[in-house]
Amino acid sequence: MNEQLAFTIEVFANGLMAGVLYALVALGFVLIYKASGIFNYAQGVMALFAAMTLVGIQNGQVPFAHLINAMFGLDVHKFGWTVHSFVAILLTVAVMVVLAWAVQRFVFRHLVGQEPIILFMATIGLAYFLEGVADLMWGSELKALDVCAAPGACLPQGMNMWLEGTTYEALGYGFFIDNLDIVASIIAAILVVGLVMFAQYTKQGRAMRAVADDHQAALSVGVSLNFIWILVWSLAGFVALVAGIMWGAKSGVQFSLSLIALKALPVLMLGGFTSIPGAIVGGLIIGVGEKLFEFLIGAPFLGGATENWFAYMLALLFLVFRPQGLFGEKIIERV
Amino acid sequence: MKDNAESYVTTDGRTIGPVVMEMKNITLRFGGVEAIKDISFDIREGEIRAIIGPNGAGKSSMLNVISGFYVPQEGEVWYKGARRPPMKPYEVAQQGIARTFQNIALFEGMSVLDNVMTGRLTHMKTGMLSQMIWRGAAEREEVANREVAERIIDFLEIQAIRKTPVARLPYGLKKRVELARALAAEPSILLLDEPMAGMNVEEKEDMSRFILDVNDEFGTTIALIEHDMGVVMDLSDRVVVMDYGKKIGDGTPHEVRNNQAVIDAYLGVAHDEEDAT
Amino acid sequence: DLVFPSMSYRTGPYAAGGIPFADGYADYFTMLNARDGGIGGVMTSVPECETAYNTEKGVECYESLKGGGGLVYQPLSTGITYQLIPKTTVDDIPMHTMGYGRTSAKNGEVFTHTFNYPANYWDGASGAINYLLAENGGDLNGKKISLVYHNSAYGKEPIRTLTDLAAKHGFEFTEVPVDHPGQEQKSQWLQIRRDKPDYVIMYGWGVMNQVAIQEAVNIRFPMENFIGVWWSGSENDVLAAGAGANGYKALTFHGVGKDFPVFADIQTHVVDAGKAAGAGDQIGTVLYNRGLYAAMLAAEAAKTAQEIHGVAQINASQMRDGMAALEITEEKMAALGLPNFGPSFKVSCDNHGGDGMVGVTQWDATAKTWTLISDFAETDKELIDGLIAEDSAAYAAENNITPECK
Amino acid sequence: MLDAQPAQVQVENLLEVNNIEVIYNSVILVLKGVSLNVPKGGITALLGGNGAGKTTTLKAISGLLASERGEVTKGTIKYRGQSIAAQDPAETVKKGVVQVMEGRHCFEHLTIEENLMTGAYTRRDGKGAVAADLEMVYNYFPRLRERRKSQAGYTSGGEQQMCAVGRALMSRPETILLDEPSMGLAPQLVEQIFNIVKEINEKEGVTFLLAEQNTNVALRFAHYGYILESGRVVMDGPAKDLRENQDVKEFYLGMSDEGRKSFRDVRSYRRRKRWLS
Amino acid sequence: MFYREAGDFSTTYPQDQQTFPIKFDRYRYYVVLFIAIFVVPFLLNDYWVNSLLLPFLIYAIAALGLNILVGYCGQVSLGTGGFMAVGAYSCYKFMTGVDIWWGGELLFRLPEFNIFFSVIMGGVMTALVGVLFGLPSLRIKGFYLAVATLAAQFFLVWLFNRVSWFYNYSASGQISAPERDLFGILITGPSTTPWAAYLFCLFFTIICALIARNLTRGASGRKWMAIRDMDIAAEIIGVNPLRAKLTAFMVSSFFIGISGALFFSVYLGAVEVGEAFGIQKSFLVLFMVIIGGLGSIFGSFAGAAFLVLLPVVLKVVGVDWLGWPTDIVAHLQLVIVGLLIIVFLIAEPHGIAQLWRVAKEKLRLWPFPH
Ligand SMILES: Nc1ncnc2c1ncn2[C@@H]1O[C@H](COP(=O)(O)OP(=O)(O)OP(=O)(O)O)[C@@H](O)[C@H]1O
Ligand SMILES: Nc1ncnc2c1ncn2[C@@H]1O[C@H](COP(=O)(O)OP(=O)(O)OP(=O)(O)O)[C@@H](O)[C@H]1O
Ligand SMILES: [Mg+2]
Ligand SMILES: [Mg+2]
Repeated sequence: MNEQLAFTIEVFANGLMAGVLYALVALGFVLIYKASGIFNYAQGVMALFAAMTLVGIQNGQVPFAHLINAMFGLDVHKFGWTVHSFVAILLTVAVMVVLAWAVQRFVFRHLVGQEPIILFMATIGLAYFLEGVADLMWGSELKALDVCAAPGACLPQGMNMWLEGTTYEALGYGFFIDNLDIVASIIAAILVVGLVMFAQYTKQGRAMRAVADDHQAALSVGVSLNFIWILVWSLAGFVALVAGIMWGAKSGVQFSLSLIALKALPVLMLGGFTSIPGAIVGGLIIGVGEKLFEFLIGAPFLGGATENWFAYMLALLFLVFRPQGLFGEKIIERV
Repeated sequence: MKDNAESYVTTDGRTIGPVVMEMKNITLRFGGVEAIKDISFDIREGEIRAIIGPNGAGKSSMLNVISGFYVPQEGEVWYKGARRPPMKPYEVAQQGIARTFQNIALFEGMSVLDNVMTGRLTHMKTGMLSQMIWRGAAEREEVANREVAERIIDFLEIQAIRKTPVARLPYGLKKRVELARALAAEPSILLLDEPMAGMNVEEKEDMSRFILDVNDEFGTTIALIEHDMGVVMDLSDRVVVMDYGKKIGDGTPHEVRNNQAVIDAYLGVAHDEEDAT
Repeated sequence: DLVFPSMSYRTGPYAAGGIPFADGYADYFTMLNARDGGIGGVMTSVPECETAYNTEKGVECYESLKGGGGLVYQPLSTGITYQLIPKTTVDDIPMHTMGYGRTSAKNGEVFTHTFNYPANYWDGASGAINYLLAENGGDLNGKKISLVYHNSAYGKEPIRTLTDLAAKHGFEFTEVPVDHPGQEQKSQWLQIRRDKPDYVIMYGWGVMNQVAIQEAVNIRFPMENFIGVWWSGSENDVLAAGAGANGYKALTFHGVGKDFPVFADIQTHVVDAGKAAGAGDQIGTVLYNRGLYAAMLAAEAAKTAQEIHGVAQINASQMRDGMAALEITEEKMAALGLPNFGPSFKVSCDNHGGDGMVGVTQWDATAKTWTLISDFAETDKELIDGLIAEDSAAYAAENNITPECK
Repeated sequence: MLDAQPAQVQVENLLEVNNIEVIYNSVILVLKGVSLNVPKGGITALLGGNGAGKTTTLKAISGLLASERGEVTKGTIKYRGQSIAAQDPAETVKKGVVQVMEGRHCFEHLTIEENLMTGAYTRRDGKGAVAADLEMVYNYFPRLRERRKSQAGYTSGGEQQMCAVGRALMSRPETILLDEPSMGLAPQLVEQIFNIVKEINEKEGVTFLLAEQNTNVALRFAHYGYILESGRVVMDGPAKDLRENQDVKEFYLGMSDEGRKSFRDVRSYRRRKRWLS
Repeated sequence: MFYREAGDFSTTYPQDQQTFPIKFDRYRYYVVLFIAIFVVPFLLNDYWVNSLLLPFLIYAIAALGLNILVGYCGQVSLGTGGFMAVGAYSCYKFMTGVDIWWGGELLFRLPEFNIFFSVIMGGVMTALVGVLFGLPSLRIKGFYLAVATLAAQFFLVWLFNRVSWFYNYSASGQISAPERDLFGILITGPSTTPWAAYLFCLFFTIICALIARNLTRGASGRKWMAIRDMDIAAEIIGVNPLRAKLTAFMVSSFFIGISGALFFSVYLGAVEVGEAFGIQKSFLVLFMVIIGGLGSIFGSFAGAAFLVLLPVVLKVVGVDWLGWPTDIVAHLQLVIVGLLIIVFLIAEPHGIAQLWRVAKEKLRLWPFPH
């Protein structure tokens, strides 16, 4: 097989995989935007918070240990037990639901009917708050994240040997795909199918879209904003946890995890803020686009590190032709 | 009907000029929906031209065509004797066509005064640099235009709410502010889309008076969409009736009222007793 | 009091690196106070200011700490260093940028108040190449070496040195930049997988390190051929990659592990006394040791200054003299309970960078420890000094400085 | 014609609003002590000029005020004897009170049918019943059936109004608060909407509280009326009495002794007569 | 009672149109100006200037600029950091003499500009770049546009990092401001006196505020606001949307460029693009604008003050007074800032400026509530 072609295909395939990982983050944004017109700046921090909570619970860390020690002169750090991954995930989901409730109860309930930019700002406040709380709760040092069904049966990472072997035998070039990416793709597919079903075929899904259009009118027909918001923020919290696990497994859990949100924004823009399948398709396009560009043009001719801006430029280009993104709801312009 | 180019005098002594705007065979489609089907009609200078018809007939769409917001698939708009080339809405506005909107389209974040002043924007020409400096040209222009705006505010009796943010106003007053904004442009043609919806009789009377006065004093040509038949019949010189995108009647209020097609499609029978004077 | 301000970053994107350093720095002085009653009879204090690795906050910290009479600043960020170079000069306060900052500050005639002993970025680059030379019997001809670097001023530092070294030793050198924060490095590592370099050198920081090592494991790049600079060589960077990271190497200019007498003192005087900084769980980690090492150098410089000026309560200006005359010898380190903890070196008024000795450490993933696998060795002085002279001359010209030994 | 209903003397009051005061933005006092009763199974009209406070009153009842940064600072609102002031609007809907908001407020991005279906959000009586009601709404408003697949944002003003009313009907409420249902509707539709109101009221016993500017029609269909001016109730009584009242006739029905005047003949802006303040 | 406007009547339109139609406000404004110009410079020390005043003044300019774009024209932008970088690098190039190369040969080199004009040129170049990146705004709206402006942010930062011409080929990729003076008084460089740096920035801040005020109270401002509130209606009543948006981008970028230039040359003295002008900067300035109050000149100042002062105040209280560990204070600081933002928004979604206005309305009525 032609080498250059093989490399290009490999880059392409890995771009797809990276795209899936971006899409995982983008999904959380979409959910909340779709259900309330809120652009949730805190999505990245939620992923961080979820991942930190998961690790903290797994390791039996005492929440707020540092603060407690400083205030009461104690010296507590750990409970001295470890929690099975599965249980820890369930507990973390519970924490995220509580968080969703709190967000609704203390923030958005008081901001019904405000303009989108104000709601956006509130999520920024939330992001600050959560980041601070996460650090106070679990400490800001780096934590390794392992999710294991049983000892030894953890999230797989590293090159998929089977794939490499087979492609090598068949094509003369062993392709590289990361096992973690494969798992992420499967999870993402399940998530997307589930969420699409939810949004399209349930009455809550329809109510969600109604809320996004007009808070007041939704209230007037008896849609409980409170309920919808708790529901959606919980879902977004769950998605954040999944994204946090996938990304955290790679890089460890620490502050930078919250910056993955920046990788999700072009995806969001390209797929459309309101479309769940859009997040996936957008992710794939962005993933492939930026990787191929870096591989074919960026690294050889522009000195590399072009991915960040190229993803945005690519999305911008699409938007000029479709201002609502590929699958976004058409922006209604009428007088 | 009189000849297009000719002026004539109405029974109550107003002079109606020649045709200023003519819609020729307009067809407008949105995907599968044909909102306007091959409609032609004209508007004469100085007249009050009403457009009526059931809901969804295409009246608002017609106004949107006139103001350049919708581009019809077929047909031509003639303005002041010449075919109007394709234009952006703001260019249409700069030609002296102002309008109000069915779903109030005020600038909610601004005060009433500022809203009215936006109506003057087509008349304000100083450059950015002198605006930055303010003293001098920009200030002079601002004051001159402010005077016009204040006149309109006086005229429409909204002095008291001059500095109120429009978002806080009740529906009826918003309509009035919208009219003020349109008037501030000192347009030669004024398009009104249901200016009296959501008003009670007394307020409608006021509004009618304003419309008539504008028409009288400034000779402004008015195209009016309204569902209150009393108002339409009393104010307008000629009426176009639309139904499902088609024109089903055109003529004086009296002619239209007695047109069977119009009665069937729009007026209904029940209405006659109430409207009978 | 002798004030040694600590500009730490326990929050933000690089918190994981900032915490142990700040702990080590503080603990050493706490120990000095408890064990020796301070330095030369004067107690020390370490006011801390959080910079979050952010330049503006760094400036705020500097200004606010300045009022407290700080003797020497450790800005711990290249960005802040650049801010403070002119400011500290005007304020007559010395600054120590150990293994980071502006490399050409080694030239003390131009950068009178900035010190970057014992080693700098260019020493790092050269040290890595020297190590590889040694591994390859002195010949790198025809080898391919890639540099994976943080696409910022810091990451770009070694490029010039490596380009020159490539010309000198005949290896092929390619650059692979990674944009901040470096969470996603698929393209870069696919590129490396395709190019198949013999060695990869990394100048990374923060999350970029973890991800790079993980990706290197993923593409099965042999860890023995992967060398990070000292900012890419802490436990944080390798732990996330688990067993795969075994054998990864990193440069260093100080000792690793807890196998030094001084740690016993720290245990008794600091930890057991309940005075440990932070959570107290970082002792013996690479970055903790670096903080401790910085503190030790600062304390020694203060001692030197006390000797020179004959006063116990020195001021910042005197501290500068102490730093400019600092000499670290084997005996001194042994006496301090840190035998062979770092290279011995000597600072002078025209050489603020010491002797630029660099060692190599290797990660053992099962024992979860770093071990020093080479001695602190010389770097290519000739080449580096040329570059330093060039760069500092440019700075002097730009800022109307007449190089002289103050 | 309608007020001829047998004397509803001993009817139960479903909704009791007692002396409420409403303040917006914690500075603007809008309602200054409004009290009204809505009897079960009746049609009660709330009349008054622009800015009188009709919308505010309705929103106070349905709980939507909070989202406008308004607040009921005094008085009580009771539904079936239970206080519903400051309650979550969704709760109020569950209790059976639904508001149709002024200015339509359709869900732009949802199709007409989806809009109607969200109306049934709180219902628990099964798909079949909802489908039947959907059919009923379509029968009332055939125009909606034609446009069922259009996004509401792209329908005409009147179509949106029908959609809003239809949506409220879909929730099978016990009480409907209608804010200006006739606004922007063609004359026969106005009549039709009120006929629907009457029909539902009679057949299903649904209670109505409607704010209307179209006093004429409203008083024809309502049983009881309240007249609001600048935040106070200035007059109330059975609809028949109100219709006979001289002042109401003059100011709200536009009739003087000689009957209805032409809008063209109103020569001056009339100063409104105020009962109070 | 405390705050009165009774007895204040405007008899002419210019009077009614002026910045502070109420006498009380006007006097207060004069007093503030007087103190800022004639009193503060005498009370300054390094700490106050470098930690509080300079950042406040410079961020205020950036916030003014962004407020014109977001608050007045409704175009949400997250490219502020990138635009500030353009200002900074232009300023640097003009300070050190722009060199034009062609085919490896130096074509010519502009003379070094005086610091004042270098800063202005920073604004001008940024205005040009701003217009360029404003072009998509004609089609892209709302949050889509916000995200799209991130393209500018990332691209510009990458560009300044990548092309060494911008940093005069320095080894480190940093730019550092050489010493420059104005009328013999040092403005940049480490030996600058605090008051000189302060007054230099203050001058730009005042001028920018005046320009912003003049533009927003006149025709341009109304065009912008019309576009913001309802762009379609604005177009139909005669506002050319492209022009209005582009002028907003232009003016806004001009201010942001000035602020970037000052940020680099006077405040920090040396910057590295990714660190100083990264995405956080974009967000920070946007926060200032929203917290201060969209569409309010005063709000820009209030927002800048809030976000510059608050962390310092919290730090001083936490670390210096209460003696807590720095990291706990830093984390608490995040929590508190986050909480305050939320509490502010709930109390008054339209920012500090609106809070102030409502407070005044209440004061006016005091002691009678209605
Ligand atoms: N932008 C659009 N896209 C799709 N359909 C449209 C659009 N604008 C109008 N329509 C459709 O065209 C038809 C005519 O609409 P229009 O708004 O002109 O009606 P109208 O006569 O003003 O009615 P009303 O009295 O209810 O305001 C309606 O069926 C409407 O749904
Ligand atoms: N959100 C708000 N903020 C401040 N004031 C408001 C607000 N909403 C309404 N108002 C004020 O409350 C008063 C009553 O308004 P309301 O909308 O209840 O009148 P209305 O009787 O429904 O009038 P219309 O018939 O025109 O709809 C008006 O003076 C209006 O200015
Ligand atoms: Mg219409
Ligand atoms: Mg109303």
